[in-house]
Amino acid sequence: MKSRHKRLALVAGGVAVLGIAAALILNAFQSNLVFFYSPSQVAAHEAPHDRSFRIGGLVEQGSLQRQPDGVTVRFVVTDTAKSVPVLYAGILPDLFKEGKGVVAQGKLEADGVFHAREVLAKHDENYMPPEAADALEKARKAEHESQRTLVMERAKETPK
Amino acid sequence: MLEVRDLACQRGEQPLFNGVSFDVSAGELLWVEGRNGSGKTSLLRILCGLSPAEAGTVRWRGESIHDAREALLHDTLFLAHANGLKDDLTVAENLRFDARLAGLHASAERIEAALRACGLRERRDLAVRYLSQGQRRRAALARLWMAESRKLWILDEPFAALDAESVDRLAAHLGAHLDAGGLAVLTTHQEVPLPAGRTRRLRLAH
Amino acid sequence: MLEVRDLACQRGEQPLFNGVSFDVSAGELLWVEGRNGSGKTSLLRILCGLSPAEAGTVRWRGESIHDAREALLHDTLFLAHANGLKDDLTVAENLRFDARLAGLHASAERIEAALRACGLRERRDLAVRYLSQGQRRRAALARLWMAESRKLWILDEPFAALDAESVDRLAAHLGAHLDAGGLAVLTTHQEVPLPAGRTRRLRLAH
Amino acid sequence: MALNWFKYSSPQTFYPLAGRLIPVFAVLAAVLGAVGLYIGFFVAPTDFQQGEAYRIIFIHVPAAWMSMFIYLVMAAWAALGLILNTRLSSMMATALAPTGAVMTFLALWTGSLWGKPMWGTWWAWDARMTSELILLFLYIGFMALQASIDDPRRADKAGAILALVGAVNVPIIYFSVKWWNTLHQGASISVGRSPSMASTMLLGMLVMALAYWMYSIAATLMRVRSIILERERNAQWVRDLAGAPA
Amino acid sequence: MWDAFVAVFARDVLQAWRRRADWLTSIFFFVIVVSLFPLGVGPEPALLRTMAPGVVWVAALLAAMLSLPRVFGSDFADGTLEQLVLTPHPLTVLVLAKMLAHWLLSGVPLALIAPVLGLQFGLEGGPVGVLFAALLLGTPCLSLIGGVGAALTLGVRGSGVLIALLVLPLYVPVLIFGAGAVEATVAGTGAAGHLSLLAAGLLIAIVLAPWAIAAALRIALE
Amino acid sequence: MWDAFVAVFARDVLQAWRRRADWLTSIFFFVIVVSLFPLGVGPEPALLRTMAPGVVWVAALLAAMLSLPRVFGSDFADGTLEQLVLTPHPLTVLVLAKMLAHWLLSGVPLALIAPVLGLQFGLEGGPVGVLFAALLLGTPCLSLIGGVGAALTLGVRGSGVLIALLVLPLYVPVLIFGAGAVEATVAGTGAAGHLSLLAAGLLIAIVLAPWAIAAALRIALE
Amino acid sequence: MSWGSLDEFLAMGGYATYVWGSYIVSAVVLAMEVVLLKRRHRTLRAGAGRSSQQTDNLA
Ligand code: HEM
Ligand SMILES: Nc1ncnc2c1ncn2[C@@H]1O[C@H](COP(=O)(O)OP(=O)(O)OP(=O)(O)O)[C@@H](O)[C@H]1O
Ligand SMILES: Nc1ncnc2c1ncn2[C@@H]1O[C@H](COP(=O)(O)OP(=O)(O)OP(=O)(O)O)[C@@H](O)[C@H]1O
Ligand SMILES: [Mg+2]
Ligand SMILES: [Mg+2]
Repeated sequence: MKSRHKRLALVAGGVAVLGIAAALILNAFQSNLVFFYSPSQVAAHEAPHDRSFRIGGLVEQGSLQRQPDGVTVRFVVTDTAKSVPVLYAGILPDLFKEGKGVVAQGKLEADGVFHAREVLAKHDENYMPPEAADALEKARKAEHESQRTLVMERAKETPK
Repeated sequence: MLEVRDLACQRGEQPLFNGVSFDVSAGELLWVEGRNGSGKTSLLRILCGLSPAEAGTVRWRGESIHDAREALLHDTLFLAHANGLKDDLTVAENLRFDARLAGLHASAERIEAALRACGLRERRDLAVRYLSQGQRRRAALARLWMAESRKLWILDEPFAALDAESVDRLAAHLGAHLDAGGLAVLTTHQEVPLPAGRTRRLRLAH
Repeated sequence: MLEVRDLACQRGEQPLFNGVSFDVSAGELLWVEGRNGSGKTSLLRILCGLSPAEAGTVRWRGESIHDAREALLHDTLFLAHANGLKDDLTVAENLRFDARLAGLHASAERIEAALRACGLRERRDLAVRYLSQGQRRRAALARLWMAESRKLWILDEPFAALDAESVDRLAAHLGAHLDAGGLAVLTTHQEVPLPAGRTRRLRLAH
Repeated sequence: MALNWFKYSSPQTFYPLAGRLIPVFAVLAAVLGAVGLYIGFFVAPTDFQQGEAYRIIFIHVPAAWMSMFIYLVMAAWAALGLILNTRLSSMMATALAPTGAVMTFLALWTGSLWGKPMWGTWWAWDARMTSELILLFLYIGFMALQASIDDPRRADKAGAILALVGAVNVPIIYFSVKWWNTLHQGASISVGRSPSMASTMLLGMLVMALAYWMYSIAATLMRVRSIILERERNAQWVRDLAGAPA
Repeated sequence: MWDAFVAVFARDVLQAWRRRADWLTSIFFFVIVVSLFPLGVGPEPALLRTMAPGVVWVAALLAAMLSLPRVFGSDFADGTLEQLVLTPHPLTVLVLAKMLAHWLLSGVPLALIAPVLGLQFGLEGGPVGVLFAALLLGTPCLSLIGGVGAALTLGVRGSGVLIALLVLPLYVPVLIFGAGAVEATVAGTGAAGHLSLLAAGLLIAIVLAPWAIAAALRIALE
Repeated sequence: MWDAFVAVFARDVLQAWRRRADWLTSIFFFVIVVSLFPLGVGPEPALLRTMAPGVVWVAALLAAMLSLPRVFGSDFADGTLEQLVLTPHPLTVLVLAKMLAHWLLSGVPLALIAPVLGLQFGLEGGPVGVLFAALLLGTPCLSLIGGVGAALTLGVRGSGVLIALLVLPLYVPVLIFGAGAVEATVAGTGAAGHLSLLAAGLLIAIVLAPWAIAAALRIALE
Repeated sequence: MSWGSLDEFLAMGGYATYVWGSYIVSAVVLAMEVVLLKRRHRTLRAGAGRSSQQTDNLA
């Protein structure tokens, strides 16, 4: 009898502790545990200072410039709210395109330019034939320019 | 109080024993005999719930030991081939922790008395690693002198490595335990003066 | 052939024994007696050069064992409280490596014969970790059945954990060893049928 | 029905049953695989952003799904074996592990071959990939643990505990892309949202997933038959199999 | 029950004290592993500072792991484990006492020493404090998770390295969040998230690990 | 004597084969330890490349060390060590056989697998070859030096710290020259100097270590 | 979707290494698993036969 009470108390205690653990985990997702930071986070000084980190977002339309040396590129990473200019010398992945997702590793220098050492493409979970994509794009443009569905939206939402 | 029915045990691919049944009631001692490897140790471990049996039931105070494991543990003291002593602790320390853990009443005087009964008083502050083989066994056995609350003693070769004097002392103590209504199940290959009249034998033929 | 003079041994702060002297000649067995902790194991270890003595000399074939260590080792077989078996290897493997290492002649047939003599033939391919306590002791003792080249057997509690049948077998084998001109020094607390007439006793009083 | 269950939970009756089931699943796997590959290579269109490289999807996703699913099934069988002490459940757990490890390896391999052209890297230590790598180690640990315990009953129980402890990892793999922002993209298919994938692509992927599933079942049944033979090699019925063709 | 808890705990601590050489070695090992890196990698301060949290944590992982086989191994060999299982108290509670002792003797010293090592690597006050806190939260996880591995491999052929194989993958999250906490502080992004994940992991481990360990021990003794 | 050498060697190898899970896992251990560093330190390629030689060497050291207690520990516990000492053969020769077996089972596999790991860390062909050569020369040193430590730790209480103090400083040169050889190749200055120092160390260890180990074993048994 | 030619199919739009690397390794690994499983089962059946024959001989 007594030992049953003991065991019950142990189990109840265990469940309570697990509850606290769940609360802590939820709390943790309020803060930023991230593979990369968005330009908004960089602007809000949530990204690391004086240190290499990853920045993720979309390559802004029309921002890609190739430098005369042929290897160095400049582009702007944006999450539509804020944007950060990036400088990179090296091979770009095949999926690297204007308007598409990108994750760059490097350091934010004092001049406000992000000097990237590695650039990875991040794409979305949509798969469709090119014709369909074109059609979709046209329809969307016609509907409203401002309503662009953004690849990085989900990433932005995550911390919430 | 201890009822065993149709116990079977298998090790490796061969059955060790089959259909072992016996009863031990208060004040009785069961001497499990058998050649080396006949399954005595295996039987004892099944009795105190350390190993599962292939088949059969063990009942203690009328209840299966699987359902009433705690009741069994409250009443049982098991001594294995290994002594269960920490080499780095002294004899007295070993005894103290051991008793507290087992829920035995372990005041300093009782420990002192147990040590005296086992002839280890002079070694009480010596680390177990320095003891001789027989002294170690005695240290492990000292527990028996603090274990009146334990009705059922399960002892695997308790007389191993003991000198003649210690053997007699232990045999006498076993007698006292039975007198007080205790039970014991033990194995031994030696010829020892087990309490006459109250000792039953179980031979595991292999 | 084995001459011991005025041996003294100290453990901790107290002397264990002092002025122990004896001779063992070919065909003789010395039974070292004494209570637990009286220094039997310590004495045996000194005899085969594992521990140093406080004082005194041990001579084998007339030479001090410190000067002629190798000669002693060529002639000696020592069995300690511990069995000296590898848990992970099978009985046969243990025996084979052990014999080769000790420089004993270890053909497959001899190993087979030794195993049969110890009643371990059926367990020959079982890892030692699965053996029962007594079977382990037997496996350790199997060496004795391959050790005719060793004149001096030093055996610490060889009968421990053995069943009656194995005890008799070992005693008979000891007799054969003595008959062949061998020597043995052993300890035991059990009443065993040691070769009559050729057994001398040494009592370590403590 | 209940009776049936008990009947087939004995290795002796399960062995021939498995023998009869294997061809069924093997044929299903082959047919579905052929259809899936046909759809994947000849029906499904090029992807608008990844070009032909996306065709790795038809083997990456099934392997990744199976790697997680098999672990869960394995843990469930192991738990069942631990609680009910039924021999067959534990054998099923043991039989599932190597196939699970193979699936995990394939998910890692194909993922990394996919990542190089698309993301620009073979490997990144993001949550999805790291946790999938841990899954591989868990499978290997499970197998190594069981392999180093001689007594099969003990091996089963010890493995069961490890499998249960490791099961925490599976939801982490699955939800990692939701909880952290990873390099790996999110799920294309999830409950309550229409798939963000052209329907022929989706069809190809699902057919291939079914093929992998059938393959896993067939492979596991084959392995469990071997395990039954090993463990019951002294039972009379196994000896009676001697002359019979395998 | 409480009495038994204290008895187990006190015995383990006393034994460790008697064998203090053993656990001093594992602490020493920690210090040495960390100090070896500047020798191997070169003395550039920025590089060292970047590496510091990772190196300290990896060393802590390894040091915790090295002491694992002893936790139950010696009890198993000398027969005390059997006695433990045969007490009338819940085994989970006794196991918790053992793990507490293990943490006190292997985890806490690491947490205490790590700040000094962090300073040597050029970390500043803030990150060093977080390193300390993270280790204080993380090392008990290491002990508990490691305990499961140690119990599972008890009496198993070749247990030493098998433990590593079983336990290290489970250590990875602790490593990531532990090192992440320090790195986040250095980077100025705050370590709260990492630390609360570590705390959550610890709580989960406290509830689940003793159960798994107790089951594994019973199996080992069968 | 030769027969006894072979017997000891064969027994150890056979025992390891029986425990093959053990040394298979010891390779996994090595791999896992090396993979832990990117997790702790962060994934920057340049940083990883710089760290690679040091990390691989530290991991090799640990893997070798983990298996050390077993070399004599189990022989000591089960009494086979006594039997070894009581054979009429020179103990140094038997010890050498044990160490050879240990190296074959723990050192050689590491040397074989290290190049793959080096490639993962972004090292190129030349440095990877040197890494292999350096490990082939260095791991027997680790076995032999470690053997002295293992023998000294047997039985004698309170020696643990002393051993750590004695043995780890002896490991450090192996580590420095081993990692240095690879770094020198990366830097383009040639590894010949480092490698010949390693070879010299190995020869010295082969001569001195068996003697020291044999003496330590005798003491442990007294 | 139809491919212009076999070459075009094999080229996989320039991603041949990656696509075929994935597919071939997957096929080989899965096939190997099946082969090993079959072999294991076959030797076991054979072994079962042998051991029972042995007992027959003894009996
Ligand atoms: C080594 C690297 C990779 C690993 C370990 C990995 C692992 C996984 C896992 C475990 C899943 C199943 C989880 C889920 O269904 O959400 C998955 C799904 C998927 N992966 Fe990967 N992956 C890797 C690389 C890639 C790459 C490079 C791509 C594409 C460029 C990719 C595309 C996908 C897709 C499309 C899914 C299906 C998601 C869904 O529809 O649910 N993976 N991967
Ligand atoms: N895996 C196995 N395969 C075959 N036989 C096994 C296996 N494990 C144990 N055995 C056998 O089971 C028996 C166990 O016996 P147990 O230890 O109970 O004997 P015992 O009666 O206590 O003997 P002793 O008097 O020597 O202590 C031994 O004969 C042993 O050889
Ligand atoms: N450091 C020490 N301090 C005090 N006494 C010690 C120390 N080391 C050993 N001893 C004592 O020395 C004796 C060693 O005895 P030994 O092992 O030789 O006895 P034994 O005659 O073989 O006994 P048994 O019959 O029990 O095997 C024991 O009494 C032991 O308590
Ligand atoms: Mg027994
Ligand atoms: Mg003695």
